[in-house]
Amino acid sequence: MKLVTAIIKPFKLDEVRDALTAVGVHGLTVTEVKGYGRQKGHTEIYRGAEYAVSFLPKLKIEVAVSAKLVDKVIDTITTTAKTGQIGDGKIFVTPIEQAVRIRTGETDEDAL
Amino acid sequence: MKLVTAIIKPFKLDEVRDALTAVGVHGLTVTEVKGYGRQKGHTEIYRGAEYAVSFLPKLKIEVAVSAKLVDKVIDTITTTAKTGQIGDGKIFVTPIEQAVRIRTGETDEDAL
Amino acid sequence: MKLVTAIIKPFKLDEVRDALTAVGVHGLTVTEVKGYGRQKGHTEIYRGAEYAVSFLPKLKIEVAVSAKLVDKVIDTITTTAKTGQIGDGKIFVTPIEQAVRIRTGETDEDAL
Amino acid sequence: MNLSKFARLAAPVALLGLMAIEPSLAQDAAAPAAEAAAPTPNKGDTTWMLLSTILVFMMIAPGIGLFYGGLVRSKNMLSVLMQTFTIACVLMVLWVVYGYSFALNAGTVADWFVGGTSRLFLAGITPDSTAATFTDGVVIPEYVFVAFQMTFFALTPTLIVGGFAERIKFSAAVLFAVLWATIVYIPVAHMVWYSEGYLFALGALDFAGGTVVHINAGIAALVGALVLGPRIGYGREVLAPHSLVMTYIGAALLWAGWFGFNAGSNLEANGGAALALINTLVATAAAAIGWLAIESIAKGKASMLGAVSGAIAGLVAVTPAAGLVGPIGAIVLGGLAGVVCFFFCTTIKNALGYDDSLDVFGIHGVAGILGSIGTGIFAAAELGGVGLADGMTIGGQVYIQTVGVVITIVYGGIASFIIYKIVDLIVGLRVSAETEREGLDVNSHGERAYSI
Amino acid sequence: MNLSKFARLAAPVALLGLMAIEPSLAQDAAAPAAEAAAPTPNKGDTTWMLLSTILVFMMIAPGIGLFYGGLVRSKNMLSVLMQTFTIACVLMVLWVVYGYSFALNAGTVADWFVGGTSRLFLAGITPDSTAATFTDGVVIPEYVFVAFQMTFFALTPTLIVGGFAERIKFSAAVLFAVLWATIVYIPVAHMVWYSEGYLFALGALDFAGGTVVHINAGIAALVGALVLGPRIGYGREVLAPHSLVMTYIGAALLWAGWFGFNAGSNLEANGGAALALINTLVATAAAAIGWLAIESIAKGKASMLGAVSGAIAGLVAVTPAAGLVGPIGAIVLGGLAGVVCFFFCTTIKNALGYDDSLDVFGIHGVAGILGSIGTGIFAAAELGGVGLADGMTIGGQVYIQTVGVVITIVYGGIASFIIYKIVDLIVGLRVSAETEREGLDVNSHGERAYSI
Amino acid sequence: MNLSKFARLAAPVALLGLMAIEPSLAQDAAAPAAEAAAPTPNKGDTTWMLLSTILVFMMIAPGIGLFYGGLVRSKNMLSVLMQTFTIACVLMVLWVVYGYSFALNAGTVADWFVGGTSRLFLAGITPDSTAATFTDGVVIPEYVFVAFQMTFFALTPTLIVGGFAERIKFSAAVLFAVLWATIVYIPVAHMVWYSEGYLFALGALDFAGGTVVHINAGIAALVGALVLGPRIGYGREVLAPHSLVMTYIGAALLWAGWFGFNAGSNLEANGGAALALINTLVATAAAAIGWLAIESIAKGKASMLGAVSGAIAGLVAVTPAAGLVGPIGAIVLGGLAGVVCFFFCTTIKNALGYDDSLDVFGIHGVAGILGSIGTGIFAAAELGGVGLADGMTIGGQVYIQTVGVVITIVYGGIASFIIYKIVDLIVGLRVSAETEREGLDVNSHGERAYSI
Ligand SMILES: Nc1ncnc2c1ncn2[C@@H]1O[C@H](COP(=O)(O)OP(=O)(O)O)[C@@H](O)[C@H]1O
Ligand SMILES: Nc1ncnc2c1ncn2[C@@H]1O[C@H](COP(=O)(O)OP(=O)(O)O)[C@@H](O)[C@H]1O
Ligand SMILES: Nc1ncnc2c1ncn2[C@@H]1O[C@H](COP(=O)(O)OP(=O)(O)O)[C@@H](O)[C@H]1O
Repeated sequence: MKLVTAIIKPFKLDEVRDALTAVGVHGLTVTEVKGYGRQKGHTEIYRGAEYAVSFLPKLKIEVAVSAKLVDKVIDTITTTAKTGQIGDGKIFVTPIEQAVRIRTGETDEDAL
Repeated sequence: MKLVTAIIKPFKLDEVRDALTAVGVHGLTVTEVKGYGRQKGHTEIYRGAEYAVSFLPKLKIEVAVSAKLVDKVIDTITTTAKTGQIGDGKIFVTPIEQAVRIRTGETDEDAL
Repeated sequence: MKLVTAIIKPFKLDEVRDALTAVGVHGLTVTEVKGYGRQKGHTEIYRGAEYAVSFLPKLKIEVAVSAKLVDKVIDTITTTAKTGQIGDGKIFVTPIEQAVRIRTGETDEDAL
Repeated sequence: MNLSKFARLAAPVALLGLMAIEPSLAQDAAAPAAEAAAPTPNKGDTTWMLLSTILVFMMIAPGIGLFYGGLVRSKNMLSVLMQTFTIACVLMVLWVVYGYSFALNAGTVADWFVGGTSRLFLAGITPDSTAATFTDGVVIPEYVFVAFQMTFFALTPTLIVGGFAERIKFSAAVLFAVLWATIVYIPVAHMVWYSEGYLFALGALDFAGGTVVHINAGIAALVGALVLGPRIGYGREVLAPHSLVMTYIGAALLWAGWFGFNAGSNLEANGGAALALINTLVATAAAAIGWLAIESIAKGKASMLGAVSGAIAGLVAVTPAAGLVGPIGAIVLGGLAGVVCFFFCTTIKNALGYDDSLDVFGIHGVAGILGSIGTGIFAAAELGGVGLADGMTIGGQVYIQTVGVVITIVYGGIASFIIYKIVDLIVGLRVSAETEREGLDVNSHGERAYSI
Repeated sequence: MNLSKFARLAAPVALLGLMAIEPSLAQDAAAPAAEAAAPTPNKGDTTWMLLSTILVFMMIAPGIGLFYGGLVRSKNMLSVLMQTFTIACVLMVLWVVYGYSFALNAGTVADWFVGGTSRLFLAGITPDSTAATFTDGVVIPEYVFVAFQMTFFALTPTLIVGGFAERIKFSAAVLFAVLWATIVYIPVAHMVWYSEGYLFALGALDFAGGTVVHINAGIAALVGALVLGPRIGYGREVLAPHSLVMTYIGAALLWAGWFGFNAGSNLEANGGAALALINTLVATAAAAIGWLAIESIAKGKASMLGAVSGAIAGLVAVTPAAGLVGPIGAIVLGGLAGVVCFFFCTTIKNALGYDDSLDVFGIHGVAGILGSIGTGIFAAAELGGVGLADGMTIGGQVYIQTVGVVITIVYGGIASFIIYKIVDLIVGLRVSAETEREGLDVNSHGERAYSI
Repeated sequence: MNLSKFARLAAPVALLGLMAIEPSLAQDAAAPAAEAAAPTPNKGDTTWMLLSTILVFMMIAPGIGLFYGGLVRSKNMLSVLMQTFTIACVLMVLWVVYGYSFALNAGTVADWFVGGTSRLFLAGITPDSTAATFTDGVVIPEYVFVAFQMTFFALTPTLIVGGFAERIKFSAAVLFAVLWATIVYIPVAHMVWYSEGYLFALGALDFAGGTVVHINAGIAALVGALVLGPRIGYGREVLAPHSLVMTYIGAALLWAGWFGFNAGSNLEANGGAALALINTLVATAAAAIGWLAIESIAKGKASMLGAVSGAIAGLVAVTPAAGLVGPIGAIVLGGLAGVVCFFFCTTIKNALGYDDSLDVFGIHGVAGILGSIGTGIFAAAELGGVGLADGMTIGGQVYIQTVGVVITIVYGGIASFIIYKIVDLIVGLRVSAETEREGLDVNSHGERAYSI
């Protein structure tokens, strides 16, 4: 099993979620994060004080999937989350050694 | 060392934390996340506009533990976080290659 | 490639980010989290009701880097995030198997 | 102004004049009768009562909504705003339909207890109709009197919401409020404020509604907390206020609105209203200080929630006393209220173990009782008050005040209990455990307070 | 007060007296002319108008800012606060410069349509100048009349912001407001409220501004929504309100301020103001109940946003009627407004598919039309109102009311369309798609609403 | 109203009449003396002063609390609400105990500097006592005068909180405020507003408190910022406002309350109050526009915080001028204040490098000075004002105004410095670095503002 973690632009969430569901993903977990990267931020000014804000709002999507689904999932995310503009985000794949569904105690692929 | 990541229902946090402390876990990190899965969401209506909200509030607990503690930790979480209702959440285990305690520079199991 | 995850004190963010940029890190992702550990929390009282708050605000920094940069990154974070006070946080290193830049489709080290 | 008379007659006399109003017909508006000799309202008084009505309105919304709303968890924020807002709207309409008629007009069956049908649908009131005030020959337009009293009627049941917040069904909250306002508020208001009412006739002093509003609401909330049982997780989980900032805004606007509530109850813009205003400033300030002082000693820290809780306790305590005691008496009364309510909310309540979610009884009930009794003491001229009725001793007045308190508690307590049971039978009082966990906002109202 | 006269003359007559003001020179202040025989203001009336002005001010800020601001996404919160606040500030200054003179004073060219230059820069007004009211011989200081009417002028264009919120350029919003206030508001106000104005002369009733303020703003917002096109993601993405709590606070303060708007339009603190006050209480309450009732039936849940939306609909509907109908008429009118606006905002609007972001037309426009026509009905003495003009039938009055509505819609609609096009040429109406995605706060104003 | 007299006497004369009050005993209330010939209050005036008091109260809470609170980081939100609220409560009580007596009554030792003991504990005041106004023979109930002035006394020290916010100990803030109000506010108020006070006698004009309130608070805040030193991270870390929405609400309510502050200082509901009202509208609007215009030019964007900062600058600048200048003069004064304060807060302050956390000096101090001097100019009849004293030139008046400003700055500056040092010795001024990092809310008050 693999954990596919994608950092995407917030307004792409619904599209990505729908596309993933279509390829057989049954669940995922989303976190609001702030991203720093090549995409430039903006400046905020409060009376005299100027602050360069380089962290931008992003969403992190985590999907645990069986190894054989990984490529399809990466593909799906890449396609739907892409705007072509800088700051579209990244996908990272890490290994999962065990998985458990708390409600039933089912393990590994059955748990996803 | 392993990183045990659990997605649980928010109101279970204190119970899980206490149970983990009891089995020898000294620290953990919690993130507010939104989960999509089998558990159904709800509909919100604002004047004419109806939105199906399928993301539900969950908490993600991350615990770094020595390999030998993993099973006990999984067990403890499964037991305490379980309500038997759909949406109780998942546990994922991933490998940690190195760990450092920032304050002292201690590494690996000493760092936990 | 490795994912270096650091839990740090919130006010250290800018310092850590600047130091990482200096050693060649081009991007990172930050999440607001709550940490439980040796650092003691505080008590809140609302009229009669007393609550012991043991979760403290922390930031989680995630940096995906090529394997050869890992030690330098760990070093940099350890040095800049350290106050010497309890609660300075942890660093965990986990393996990344694949990486993709959504905008271009570039993979692995090119994607970072 | 003759002060001894003022003290003797107190608020209720204001209503005496109502019966004297000519039953001019609305249809007859173009020929406004031969009331040449009748007194006409002073425009300063009229403006003062328009303002006071608007101020009490602000206690209802956004005042009590924010004060209470900030204290619940964010998942229940809208439910509190919604319950208080809807209850008030329904009662405003009902006040016009039958509330005013039964509460503050002559009754035929048992006038010592409840009014009659003469003003149903505000029959006979025109812009020229007037209502009497404390002072002979001084009148105000009856419409503004009806509106001012309407805000009291609409506000009082919203206070009770704090007792059963975070677990009641929306329909149950509204139904309870309607029945309670009809069966409890109306007769108690009639008994206390109407010239033929039992407590008024007895000589009980209640300048702006200590018994009618605060003790009454406090006891109903306590009964509600007991009947519904505690919230899930009470005493174990963290049920911390989700936004003390909202509670602060609410408290500040309640205080601001309370100037209309207390000084407006004088019905006239004169030195008496000014006295009620200054008392509403200093009693409240002293109560906040009182709570903070005892809290610092007992807990080591002075809290913002303590400051505003103390302030509300002071406002409640000075309500029956506002135009009757002197500023120093008001400071003493307020300071006491802050200390006593702190003690009650932090110690006695915990010892008893019931879950009055937002301390309606601990603040409105307890400070209301303290204020009602204290009015009997500090209204005495020797203690800087405007003076008791001729021949009345402090002991005698305190006895009468106690009778008023006891009647309100006993009648209100029993009636509230029965009403809760009836509501439970008709629509059910409490939401399901799952709904309670997820929050009332999403489940009962289909919306969320914040999407930030 | 002679009610039949009151009904016949309605709000506009208040302005009749203005022309009678002696052109006393400001410089000549030390010798305030020989106006010994002139009536002097009653201080109760003066206080009432000072208060009413302050209340309408609170509708502008924080009222409409919070009501609208809570309904947008958090990334656009400040843009809404900023647009409403800045527009109001600019218009307050312009009211002094030329607004008052052209709107509410005698015109030389086409007095049936617009005023003249006599009061530019408030020339000739001193603290001793007075303005007439509804009642012969009763006057108020002209400065407070100018200030009261200033708040209407400043408020109205801020209402339009809801139609194009979340996508307009800041400069475009301000420029549009200035042009619209000058070209649309001023003549409509002159036609409706000024004694020689076309609609006033026709006998159209508009107690506090149903046509001038609400229909006018509603139609301008609708045109704006059509000209600018929908927000990105409209109908597909979640565009949920970011803080219904702010919307609640805003709605509550709008209601509170509306007492000044409606009852203040009586210009005098008497039974007529009290009637307008009580109507502004019960019509609003009934409208909230109306919306909630139909919403419960249609959607299964009563929402907090529904309650306050209904309340605003009720406030709008009772605006032209406030001092002219009886409380029962107000309840019926309000209840109707709640139901009709619910139906419009949830069904008709969705069917038509335009994106009037915050339902300015669906609430202000629709309830404004309903209220204007309804005033022609419920003002009749047979239906509990203060009575129509001598010899006027309900049918006749409704016809006149309809003429007023149609003229406002046609003139306002066409003029607004042209103004939008002009603004588009000069500064451009809409921000770039990227700015819209990221939010106006950071892009147009360089700041964020919340950093919690 | 005789305008030339009005201008000459300004606000201070209002207090002249106080000395004439019969020392009627509170105990003697039943027999209210033979004051038949004494003037009785007009109820319109009484209502106006009741209203004005309530409006200034709203500046204290929630006004200044939210305005300041929104500007700090969320971890310190409650500390700001708590400091302003508690300070105000303590001072309200102290005003009754000794403040009123020493500030606004005759002194025996040095009457040019401070009052005496005659009104300690409000001795001798009854609901029938009256206080004089600007106009001969026009009086208001003394209780409402005491209450109105109480709100000024309670408000002023809360303004200073902005200078040392986010780092001061709670006990230090309260102790400082009590000492400062006693040692600085009381004598300055006596000198400026009391008939025998040094600056009053000199002919200094200060309609509603430019020197007493704003310059005074501004300089105390500046000294505080210097004595306490900057916040940890100042100039390096992001110290952005946590909620500009709260700042907006606070600013809007400050503006609304300021109508009571400025127009209420007229003490009478007449054309003079109306003039002060309209000036408080247009000067503020012009100042917001001024700040936005210069900000757009200098920074490329107009910000919401800029709009409300400009508005507050305008309110401060028009405070001493409110009833003395014409609307056009007010617009000029306000516009200037917006531009000058922008320049000061963004450029000069950064150049000097001190950390006046919320720009109390940059706004209240700077605009206060500008307004005080400007009053000497625009009050002249040639410039549309109500006119200077007979024979007074603009140059002469500006000289007198400058003397008032300098005395306030020198006396207030030195006294504040000494008081900070004393407070530092007694309880310590600043919290520990760790507490400052974690936030004052949790550490000083044991609670959090938001748990959403
Ligand atoms: N090395 C990294 N490790 C973790 N997250 C990263 C890394 N680089 C970028 N990110 C995340 O990806 C987001 C987008 O990256 P950015 O460089 O701005 O654009 P792009 O993805 O188009 O190259 C960043 O905001 C950040 O959240
Ligand atoms: N494949 C997945 N990857 C990541 N998180 C998941 C996945 N499936 C479920 N989750 C998380 O677990 C939560 C519970 O899952 P759900 O399917 O609703 O119920 P259950 O755990 O009882 O099967 C989801 O809300 C989501 O946060
Ligand atoms: N075993 C663990 N797994 C995950 N996170 C941990 C673990 N132990 C500590 N943490 C995180 O590190 C933070 C700091 O840990 P703490 O024990 O308080 O101090 P220190 O890092 O100085 O030992 C915690 O608040 C928590 O977020």
